[in-house]
Amino acid sequence: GCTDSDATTGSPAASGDLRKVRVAALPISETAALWGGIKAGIFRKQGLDVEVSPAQGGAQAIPALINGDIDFAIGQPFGPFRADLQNLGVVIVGNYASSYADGDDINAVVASAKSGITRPAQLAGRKVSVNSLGAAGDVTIMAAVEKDGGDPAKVEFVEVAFPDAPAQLAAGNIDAAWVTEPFITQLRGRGDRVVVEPYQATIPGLATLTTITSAKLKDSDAALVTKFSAAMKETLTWAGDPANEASLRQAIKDNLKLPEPVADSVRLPAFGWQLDRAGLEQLATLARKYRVLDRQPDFDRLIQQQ
Amino acid sequence: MTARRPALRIAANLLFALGLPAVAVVLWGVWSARSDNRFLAGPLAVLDAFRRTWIGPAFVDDVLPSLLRLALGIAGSIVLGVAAGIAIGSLRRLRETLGPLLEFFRAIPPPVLIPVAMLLLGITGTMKVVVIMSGAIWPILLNTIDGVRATDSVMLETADSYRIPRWERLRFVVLPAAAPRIMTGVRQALSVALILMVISEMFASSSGLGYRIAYFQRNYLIAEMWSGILLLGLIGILLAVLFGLVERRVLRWYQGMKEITRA
Amino acid sequence: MRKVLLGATGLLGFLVVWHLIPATGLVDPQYLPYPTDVAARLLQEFRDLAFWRRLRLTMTAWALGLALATLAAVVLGTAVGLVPFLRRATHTTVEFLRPVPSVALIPLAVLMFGLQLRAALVIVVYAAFWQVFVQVIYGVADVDTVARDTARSFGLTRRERLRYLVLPTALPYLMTGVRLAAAVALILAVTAEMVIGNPGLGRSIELSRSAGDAVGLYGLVVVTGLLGLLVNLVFRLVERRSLAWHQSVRSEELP
Amino acid sequence: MPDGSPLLRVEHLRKVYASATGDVEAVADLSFTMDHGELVCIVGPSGCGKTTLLKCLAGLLRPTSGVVEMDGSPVTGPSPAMAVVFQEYGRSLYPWLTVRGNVELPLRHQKLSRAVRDRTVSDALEAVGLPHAARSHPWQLSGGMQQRVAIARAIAYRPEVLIMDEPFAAVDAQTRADLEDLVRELHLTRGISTVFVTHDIDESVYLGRRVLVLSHAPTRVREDLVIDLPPERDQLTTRALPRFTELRTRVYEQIQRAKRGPAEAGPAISVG
Amino acid sequence: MPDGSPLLRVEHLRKVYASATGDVEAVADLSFTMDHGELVCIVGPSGCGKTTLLKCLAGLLRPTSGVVEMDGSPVTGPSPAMAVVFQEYGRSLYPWLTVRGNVELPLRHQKLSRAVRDRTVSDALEAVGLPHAARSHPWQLSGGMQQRVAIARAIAYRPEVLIMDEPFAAVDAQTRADLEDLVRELHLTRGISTVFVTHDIDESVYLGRRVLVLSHAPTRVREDLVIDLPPERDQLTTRALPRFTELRTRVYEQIQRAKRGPAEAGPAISVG
Ligand SMILES: Nc1ncnc2c1ncn2[C@@H]1O[C@H](COP(=O)(O)OP(=O)(O)OP(=O)(O)O)[C@@H](O)[C@H]1O
Ligand SMILES: Nc1ncnc2c1ncn2[C@@H]1O[C@H](COP(=O)(O)OP(=O)(O)OP(=O)(O)O)[C@@H](O)[C@H]1O
Ligand SMILES: [Mg+2]
Ligand SMILES: [Mg+2]
Repeated sequence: GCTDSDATTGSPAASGDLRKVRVAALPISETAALWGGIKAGIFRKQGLDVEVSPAQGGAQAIPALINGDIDFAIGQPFGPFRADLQNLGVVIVGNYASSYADGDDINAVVASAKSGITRPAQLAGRKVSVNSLGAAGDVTIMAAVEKDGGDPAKVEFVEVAFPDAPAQLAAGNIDAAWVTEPFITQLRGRGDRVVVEPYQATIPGLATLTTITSAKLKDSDAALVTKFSAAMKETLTWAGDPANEASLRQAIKDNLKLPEPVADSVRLPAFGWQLDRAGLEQLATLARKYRVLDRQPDFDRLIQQQ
Repeated sequence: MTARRPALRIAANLLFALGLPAVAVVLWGVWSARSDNRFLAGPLAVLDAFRRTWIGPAFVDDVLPSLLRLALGIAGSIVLGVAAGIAIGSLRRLRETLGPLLEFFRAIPPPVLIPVAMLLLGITGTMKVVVIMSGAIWPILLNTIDGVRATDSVMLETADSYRIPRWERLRFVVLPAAAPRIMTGVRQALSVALILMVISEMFASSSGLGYRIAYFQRNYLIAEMWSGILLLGLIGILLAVLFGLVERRVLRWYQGMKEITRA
Repeated sequence: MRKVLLGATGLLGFLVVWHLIPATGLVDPQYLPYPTDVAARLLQEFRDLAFWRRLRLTMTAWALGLALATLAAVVLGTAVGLVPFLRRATHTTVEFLRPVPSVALIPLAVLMFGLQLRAALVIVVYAAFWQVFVQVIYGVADVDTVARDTARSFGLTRRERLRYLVLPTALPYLMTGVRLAAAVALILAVTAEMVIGNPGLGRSIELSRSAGDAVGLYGLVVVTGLLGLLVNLVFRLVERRSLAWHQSVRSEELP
Repeated sequence: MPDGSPLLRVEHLRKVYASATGDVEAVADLSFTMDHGELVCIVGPSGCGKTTLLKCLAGLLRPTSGVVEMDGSPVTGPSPAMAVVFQEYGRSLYPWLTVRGNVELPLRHQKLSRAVRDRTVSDALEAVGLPHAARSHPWQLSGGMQQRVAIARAIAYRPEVLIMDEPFAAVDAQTRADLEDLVRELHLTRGISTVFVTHDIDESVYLGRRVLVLSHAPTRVREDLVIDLPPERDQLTTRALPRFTELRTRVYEQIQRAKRGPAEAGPAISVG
Repeated sequence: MPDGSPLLRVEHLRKVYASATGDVEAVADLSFTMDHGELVCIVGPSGCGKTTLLKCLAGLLRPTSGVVEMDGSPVTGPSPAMAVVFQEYGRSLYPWLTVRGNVELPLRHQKLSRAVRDRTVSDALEAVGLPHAARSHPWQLSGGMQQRVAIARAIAYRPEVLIMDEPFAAVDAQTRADLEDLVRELHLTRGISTVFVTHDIDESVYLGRRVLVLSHAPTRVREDLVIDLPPERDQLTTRALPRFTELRTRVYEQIQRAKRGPAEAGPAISVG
């Protein structure tokens, strides 16, 4: 007999006069809140029919945003920072997910057991992988190293995608890797050691994902932005409620290929609509300090909390 | 047929070489000036970015190592591609054994091969050279196989009837007969190699031309990104010129025979 | 029959080597799974309608892209190859554009066409076009001088010369070009889905990858390889029919 | 067809092949005229420039200097009224077409009905003795058969001017005699003007109304001989005429002299 | 070289070309033997299977059935003692090599000193009258010159057995006569056994010690004629002998009959 694994994901039939909205989001477990919110009908209540486009990071999402092909994007804050520095006309209208100010965080630097690294300062002079150079990962790691008394300039960063990092770590091609869930759990289970949780160590509760739109859309269709923001706010609150965790995990299973046990155990971030502007400004300051950015973005223009 | 005076001929060549690009640049300038799209940098901005980005230490740090890997990749592809192509083209049994396997590998996207290559070879220059070869070898291999198989039957019978030994038959009959096809393949391989050099550096890298382009792209440094693509194009032209010189030597008989030079 | 057997031997040899890499501990089986596991997963996938739907999407992008690229390359390549003026005038531009990596053009394509199939299509067409274009230019130049004189002296019209002289001469080159382009188009169709995220096999590969699901990932990689094999088989068949007169096909029939 | 003016006028024709290894002067200074409906045979030593001359006549090669005129206007490209049988017959047939396709190809743009075209092709193949090979490909034929296909193609084209470069080199004596009579018949009944290059001296005398003897390369016209044999010729009786023998001896002597000229040494007979 | 046994023995040779459009039986049933040092000329209608026979003798083509033996052992592949001049001379020369390179290529693996090799090549080119063309490429030569290069290559190879397929088809009468004498001289002084296909009946009688007349395809031996002319021959006197005329008439008749045989119709003379 044949199966059809897509059958469950079919979006509920759009009724009558819903406004079509295209949102770009990464295909990662964090997006569960959005998927869950859509399925729970929160967006439909606002008259929105949301279609999620799985863009791979800001490099693709922001051009599509500017081009008007998509209306909103969920992405890491460095994307809009860079875009703002180039006057591309994007605005952050709200938060989406943040790291945890205490307890286990959602990303961490993990060192292989044989490297002998236990403290951030020891990362100096070693090969450390991040998924994307010149973004929140290496900036906060450098800050953490410096805080621990190491020389941040000596850390040798290489770019390895999260999914490839465990293998490279095992092969000894890198000494430590900055990874997210589910890889932290996977590596821990293998006996590798968490060296530092760089977000928590430098800017506790730093935003990992924000909601972005184009300035043009915000000016031309303020009503849509308002409606979407309201729905997002509700969605994120909904997702933050422990009572809804089962729905969230179900959304992961529906949309991602994670094995069941992983989907059930993967650590979810703190969802919330309210932006922590101070944290973002601090991140930009650190980025300037380590010459990842050469200027500060214009935060008054960039951040327009709805 | 062409102008007799060398000065005139050089001028004509220059005009041909630069005519269309000049027109394209003008059109580009007009277009980018009239469009308010931030993703289309104008020619002047790109030129300025080019000067800022690539002239100076970046050339030594990023471009030269990339070029070295590129050269190694191309050389490796040619040697391996031609050798394997001749073997596969002339040995039917081998062709039938390896054929499906090669087709299988040919269809696998390099981005998914890079993690495997990394696992087996580490994050090293060798890995990148291997990735370059994994793409650039195909045009050479396929063209060599087809070229060898298309060798005129009377020419082969002549070689057989004079009992020309294997090695000489290869060197003086099969290789030259396949040379026009091989050169077609090499020409294609050059640009494929350049593309794969970029792709190999877009993953798991922290320096190199490809890394730079990916970096600019991610950071919306639009003019810089286009300047990187401009540099790639220029490298492409340089490779084409070098290739043209080699080709003219290698295929002199062919071009004479086909009156290509006189056409 | 013998041919199929030999080809199967080749593939079998490869599978053995593949199996040995994790078995000898060269690479942890967690990252490079055993072929048997991959095969098992594939069988499971084959029973999933969603898999076939994605396959259809990918193959649609592939076929459309390849067809467009081939058409454009044959027309432009023939024109450029036959008219010396065009060849000289376009030479630098062509050499400039050819090495521009299609992957680097993805943002531009997205900018112009959004996160849509069309963006992926542009990338596929761009990459596949050059493969055919170069072959056609060389093929067109390969016309035998006596054969050309014959056509001219019998007053064949331009169209007839194209149809009956230039095209058959360039056909072997064109076939090679299309076979190269078919693989490149497949690669780019998959890669574009991986990067742009339009639905298809590529997106599934990316999903497996980000989930750390090596078995699923290699299963899909094997599927792309098998697709390439299949595509090539079809082209071989076409080639045998259309190039029956050609030395390379003829010589196959000798004892 | 203005009857007063000559069909072909060649004046001070010169052709130099430019090549990387040095220029080769193939034709030095050649002048002759040919009337409508004439059959001119051209003979000359191997490599003297006959093919080069024919290519210039056919508009396939541009002379380095001099004039080639057809019907009073300069030849700048191939004329539709002309058909050429090339010396390299093997390469002038298209391997991707069948024998029938090869013969039919030049007829495609002539406005003929399908039936007429088919008849023409069949007749031409019949005339060269190859009706049974119509569906073969050229590479399935013997050398002589290929050459006959090339001849059939030229005949089927029904040209006003027929240019043939050693067209019977690869066929046996009997076929050759038959084909010679075929050319003469086409010439007589259809009034086709013919330029015919051959190495066979008897053939040139038997066929021609005129024989042009060329000198060795760089070539000039060494002798322009009118063949005053009766127009009705026959393989047995004509060749037995004393005048035939006289003419053939004359051509033979001229060629021998052309060959032994000062510029090119003939083949040496002894081998180390 | 065992003198008792024949050099070549062909028995019940049959060759069928298999092709998509149907099988073609080129050689039906052919038997003959040839002794060491003989010069056998083969004549037969165009397309009768002469080239096919030669290729079987040279080990380039596998017979469908029957025996081809050389020096008592079956021929399975090309023998080092043999040199072949192909009918398609144009395609048998390598365009990427110069004339000199083409002639030299088969000598490379013979253990000759550089000087001897150079001499051999120069002598061979001299013998065919092409010393000045050594540095040209084949495509810069006329048809006849190309054919002579192919002949020079075979001569320079110094084979024991020389197989020539219409080698003089593209050269002029005078050169042809010279080359004929060259072949006879090689045959007489060096004792080279020669198989010589020609369409020129006079040539076959002048050259051969034996003439094999083949029937039309599928071919058989129609006549095996011993040429009882004196071994010392001369272009003028030999050809004037009454016996020469007798023999040539005889061959001519045989060919004509071979041609007009029931299976294949000869060329029809009339053209619609
Ligand atoms: N493409 C070429 N490049 C250079 N030289 C050439 C070329 N074609 C012919 N020649 C030279 O021009 C001369 C005349 O050649 P052509 O082919 O006209 O002779 P031909 O009279 O037809 O001889 P044949 O009877 O042997 O066919 C020869 O010396 C030849 O070497
Ligand atoms: N490759 C082939 N495939 C099919 N048939 C062939 C092939 N080669 C030759 N033949 C056929 O075999 C027969 C004999 O050909 P062959 O070339 O031996 O003739 P030949 O005696 O050399 O003729 P010619 O004097 O015209 O050169 C012909 O009928 C030809 O059509
Ligand atoms: Mg000639
Ligand atoms: Mg033959």
